[in-house]
Amino acid sequence: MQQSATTERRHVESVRHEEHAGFWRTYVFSIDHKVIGLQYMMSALVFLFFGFSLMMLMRWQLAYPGKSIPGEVFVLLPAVISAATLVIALISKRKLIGLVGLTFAGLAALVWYLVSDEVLFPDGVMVPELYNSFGAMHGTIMVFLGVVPLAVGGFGNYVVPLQVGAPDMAFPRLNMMSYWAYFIGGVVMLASFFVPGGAANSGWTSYPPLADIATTGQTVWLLGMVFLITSSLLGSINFIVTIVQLRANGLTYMRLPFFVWAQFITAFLLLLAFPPLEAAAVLQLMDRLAGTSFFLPSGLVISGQALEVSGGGSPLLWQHLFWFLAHPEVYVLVLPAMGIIAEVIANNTRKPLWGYKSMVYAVIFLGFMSFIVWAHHMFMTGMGTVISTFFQTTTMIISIPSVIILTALMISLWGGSIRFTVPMLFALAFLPMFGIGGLTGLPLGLAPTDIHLHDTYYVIGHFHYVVAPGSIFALFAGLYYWYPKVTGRLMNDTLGRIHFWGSFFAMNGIFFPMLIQGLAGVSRRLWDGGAEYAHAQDTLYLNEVMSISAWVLAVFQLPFIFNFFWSIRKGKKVESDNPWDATTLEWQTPTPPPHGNFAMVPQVYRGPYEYSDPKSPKDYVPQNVA
Amino acid sequence: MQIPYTVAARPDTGLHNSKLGIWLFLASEVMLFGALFSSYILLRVAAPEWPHGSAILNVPLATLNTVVLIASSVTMVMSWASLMLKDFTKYRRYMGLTIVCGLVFLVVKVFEYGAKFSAGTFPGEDLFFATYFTLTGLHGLHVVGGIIVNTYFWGPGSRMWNTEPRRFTNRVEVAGLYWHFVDLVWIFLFPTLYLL
Amino acid sequence: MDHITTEDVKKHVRGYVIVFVALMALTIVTVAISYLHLDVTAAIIVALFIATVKGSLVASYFMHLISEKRLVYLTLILTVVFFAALIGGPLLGLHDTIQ
Amino acid sequence: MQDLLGLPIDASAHGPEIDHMIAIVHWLMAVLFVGWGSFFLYSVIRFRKARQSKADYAGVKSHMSSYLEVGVALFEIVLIVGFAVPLWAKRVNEFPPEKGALVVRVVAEQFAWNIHYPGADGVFGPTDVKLVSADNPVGLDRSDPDGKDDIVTINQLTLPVGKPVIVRLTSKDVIHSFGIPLLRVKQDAIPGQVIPLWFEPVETTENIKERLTKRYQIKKGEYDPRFTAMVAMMDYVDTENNLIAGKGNLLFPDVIDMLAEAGHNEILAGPDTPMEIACAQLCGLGHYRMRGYVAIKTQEEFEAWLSEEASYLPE
Ligand code: HEA
Ligand code: HEA
Ligand code: CUA
Ligand SMILES: [Cu+2]
Repeated sequence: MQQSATTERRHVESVRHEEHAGFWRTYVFSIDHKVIGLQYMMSALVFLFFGFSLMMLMRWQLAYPGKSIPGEVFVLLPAVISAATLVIALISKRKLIGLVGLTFAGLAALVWYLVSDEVLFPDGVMVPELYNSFGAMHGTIMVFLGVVPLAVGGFGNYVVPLQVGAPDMAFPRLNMMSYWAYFIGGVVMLASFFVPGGAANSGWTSYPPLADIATTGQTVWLLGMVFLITSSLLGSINFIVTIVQLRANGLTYMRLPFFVWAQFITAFLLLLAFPPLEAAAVLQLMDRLAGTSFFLPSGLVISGQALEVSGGGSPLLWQHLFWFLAHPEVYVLVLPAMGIIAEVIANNTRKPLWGYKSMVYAVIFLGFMSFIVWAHHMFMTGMGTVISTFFQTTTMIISIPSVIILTALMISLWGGSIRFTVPMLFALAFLPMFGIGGLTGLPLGLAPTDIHLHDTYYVIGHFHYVVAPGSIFALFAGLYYWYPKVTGRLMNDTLGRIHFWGSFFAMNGIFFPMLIQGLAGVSRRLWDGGAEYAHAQDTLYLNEVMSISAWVLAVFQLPFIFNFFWSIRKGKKVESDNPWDATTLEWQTPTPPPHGNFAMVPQVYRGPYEYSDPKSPKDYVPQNVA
Repeated sequence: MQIPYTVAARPDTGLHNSKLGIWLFLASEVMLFGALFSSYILLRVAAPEWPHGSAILNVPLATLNTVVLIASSVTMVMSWASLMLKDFTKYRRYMGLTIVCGLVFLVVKVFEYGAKFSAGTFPGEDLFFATYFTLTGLHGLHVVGGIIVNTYFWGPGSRMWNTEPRRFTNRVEVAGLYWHFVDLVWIFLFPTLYLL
Repeated sequence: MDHITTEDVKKHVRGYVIVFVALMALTIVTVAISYLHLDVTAAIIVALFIATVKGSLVASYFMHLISEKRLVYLTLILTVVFFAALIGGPLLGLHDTIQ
Repeated sequence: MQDLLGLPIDASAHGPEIDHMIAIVHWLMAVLFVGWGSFFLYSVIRFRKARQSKADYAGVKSHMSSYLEVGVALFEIVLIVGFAVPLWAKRVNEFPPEKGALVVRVVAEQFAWNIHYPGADGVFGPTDVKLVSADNPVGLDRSDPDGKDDIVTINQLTLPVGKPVIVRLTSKDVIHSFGIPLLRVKQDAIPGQVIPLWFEPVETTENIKERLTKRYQIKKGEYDPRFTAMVAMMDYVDTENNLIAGKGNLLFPDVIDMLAEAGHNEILAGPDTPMEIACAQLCGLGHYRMRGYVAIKTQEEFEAWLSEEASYLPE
């Protein structure tokens, strides 16, 4: 490897600099991919929790429409977490845990602020505007501030450079900027709760004309999105360059861990699908601020008053631009998850992934196809036969690579020697759960059946199965799996099992009834959960079932959160740098990996999952062992 | 270990990191402006009537701007070529010219906008002006960004020439790719907005 | 740009001047044609054709796309395909609605 | 399968085709899920570490899975070519002739459905945004001869049974979605666009009400919230034979209490308005209550209703 003496010198300086850098440089404005990864991870977890809190409040209204909310109970949860983390922080003397504790205190305060507001909760009952705004923010936060930053910004950042044998991301400063753009985007989104009229309330899809004429929160939402999009763009460029350029010697494309492949394709989706949404956001901002009417047709009458705009615009234009991003975005939510699952399954079955190559081709194909199925979200907008046939066909085609990947993962179990570790439990549960979510996508993808199911709870059930017991489970698997790499300690096993089983049943308790309600025809985004509709009556009792399951789910997150912080200092120490006996490169570094990761460029000799090779005495051969 | 291929090209791809990076960035920019073009086409096709740009916009000024921007592209690429020929003085001159051209472009734009505003025409006027202001405005922001980058490489950033000439040349090349792209976008904006 | 010699660069520079002249000429041609007031379709075709030629010149020579690496081509081809989808989809949607 | 899925009653001619297709897709899903699920469970149990201490490097060698994937693909092709495309084409291309059909305009607004009938002359009067006002929600020009006899109702869609209906759907403000679950109809109402849709109701709402009538246990002081949308489906009297709740009476909490007191621990109740227009697209704070009522009547009843409405028209 050629490198000029000057860069060498600069590098040495920067490493030395880093060592003396102190709190701010090391933890806040770090350019080390691992620190940035952790920053992403912590922020995303807090946002996930917040998105969940909004939903817990909403679920009260859905289960008991019009009944006064016991605000104290809902504040209790973040308050308890805050107190516990603060105690842990004091015991273990970790400033950062303290910071998280304070954040949770802030969340508790925010929840308290909201539920005790007489305008938002007159007599303790959530007003419909607030319900809509919570719904929109739940969707936005979960997708753009929770799952994607955790999966891509967090795990991607931490693990990808290690797995490709790179010292860092290709552009460390860009990486830092990407995190801070995300952070600002998140703060802007949170701030929108405090503007007049509250946060955005036109759904995470922000369809105009509704979003064009909505309260100020929508403008703030759009600004927040511009930051988040910028962050994703910077991140995706970084990932692609890192994977293409910084792969270790001998690490050919077909030797990349599947996780890296998943991140690679994800990065392309982010790179090419996000800009159209950015364009759409600019156009909607213009509509809202500069009085244009890109999305406003002529002759609108809003509450009996003719709208004073030039008109001529097209509401469907927004939908095209939005779904051009948002369909690929849903694969952004799930591809990294599949990547994590692949790692965990290979490691815990102690055998190579079955059909690795076909999985790689499938994921490439999936990524490509995901750009041309977007209008399956728009079947009910008045499509003719040609366009609907096109999009139905592509939608059915795209389900095939998913089936291939899932099938390969499942067949990988056959012949294995399965260790039921906590990450493996989550990974195993992922398979049938994603199966339900994916399969329920099929009737939605066929236009005639979508007539009955579109915009009902069936859709909500469909995608929550893929994102919650799907992606979120995969993310939990990843957290338990890579935790010892980051901290040098294992998370407590018993608490992990409690977390798993509780979450597994609670998740199904929330999301399966949604499918039943959806088939009965109950619309989504209803403030009263459909209480007034005759066709909803027979399935109304399920609202309470779902809500209680959601709160139970929340309670079962407590062992996880406690475990997560407690184990940083008190968890069982790992005996080696490679506690799971894994093959991929991230485990062949010291724990935690130092700045620069590897002492020298690793040489890779084999594929990613050489477990139980009969030619080898041990049951695994790391990629860098000759 | 330190980050490889920041200066030299990776043998199997033939690219150094920032070269690949900038092309990826430009790909995303293609999708950004592509989406806006797509919106423009859709709105125009659906509109019952659409004004003829040349009738309401100032074509001579825009032509001047086209010439200025194309010239700036040439000076930009010349500044890179000068670095390749190890002629730093020439580089400064060409880069300076590029910046000046960029500024001229903006000044002309300001006059154009000013004339429209003082005539009481704002983006809310109709869809034509909405697209006109949005597209040229966003393009203008890209020009501003380019000028900032170029100015940095003309001024403080050019110190790198003394320590790491190859790396600096690469940086200028990358900045140039961006600048040419901005020029390229204008080449399409000019006829679509002003002439059709 | 690893294996570029001084000679190559000098050759490039000559190329740039030629391209510059060509771009100027094409600019004048488009503007001139627009004063002819062709009918709309013809005008659009001509104008976009010239713009495409100009754009290709900039991309090929100033951005050295003509001698770029495979990876860059692949990325750009991918982008162009999706760009086409982005234009095609909504247009198809516009024309194929229930009447 | 249809019953298993809990699809609502189906009152349109094309509905069974959609239901049938939903059922077929769910069969496919069930087969895949159960098939793969069994494989999954078996593998997890059979290959647990306790039982299988050493993993098999090669794993499965057969090509079963490829055949299976091809099988899924073929099934999907059948779904598209055999069902989805023809069904959709029938919905959007094969409109019945307007002559034999009832044509209505539906204009959605925040948060109501304005239904516009052409009236006796069968021609819609012209409408204009400028004429929109509180008592002229669709902006109908009553001074035009075509508009004189037009009937406009709010949230009340009355239709004859057994006759195709063509709805010309639009919106005044934001996007709504005209969904009638019991007719298997859904179409977004998009401002600036008029989108037609059609269906043929095959059952009267009275009939449906009877079919949905069920026995419910009641107890004093315990109110099932479902009763808010229900009516008694026969006459109930107390011990002295005084009527407490006649057929069609709404079941308020005090009515339930009185019934329970009178010794009825079981009542027959059915939905008051079994068929509704449910707005399916988020359209603002009142989205949840943007509910319209559909009444499907016999041809005679329908005509009687029309002439009654016509009698209210301003002269
Ligand atoms: C991670 C996210 C994710 C994923 C992966 C998917 C995957 C799919 N989605 Fe989904 N979808 C969403 C997230 C996702 N979706 C969201 C968020 C929305 C709603 C947005 C909104 O309106 O707010 C949505 C909405 C949505 C719609 C619009 C519905 C409507 O509004 O009317 C449609 C329609 O075609 C659709 C289809 C599909 C299809 C065909 C797949 C396919 O890719 C699925 C392929 C997978 C399979 C076919 C499973 C294969 C597995 C097995 C066979 C194994 C079984 C295993 C065991 C038993 C162990 N989705
Ligand atoms: C990634 C996306 C995602 C995820 C994960 C979720 C997760 C959940 N969602 Fe969400 N949801 C959406 C995306 C998502 N949702 C979207 C896009 C919509 C549509 C919005 C719209 O209509 O516009 C929606 C709508 C939606 C609705 C319908 C509202 C309506 O239509 O009116 C409901 C109703 O119950 C719901 C419920 C839930 C529940 C109970 C969860 C639970 O699964 C939540 C589980 C969460 C956790 C388990 C959190 C774990 C995190 C921690 C425990 C933190 C730990 C912290 C530290 C260690 C620091 N969601
Ligand atoms: Cu109208 Cu929802
Ligand atoms: Cu989709």
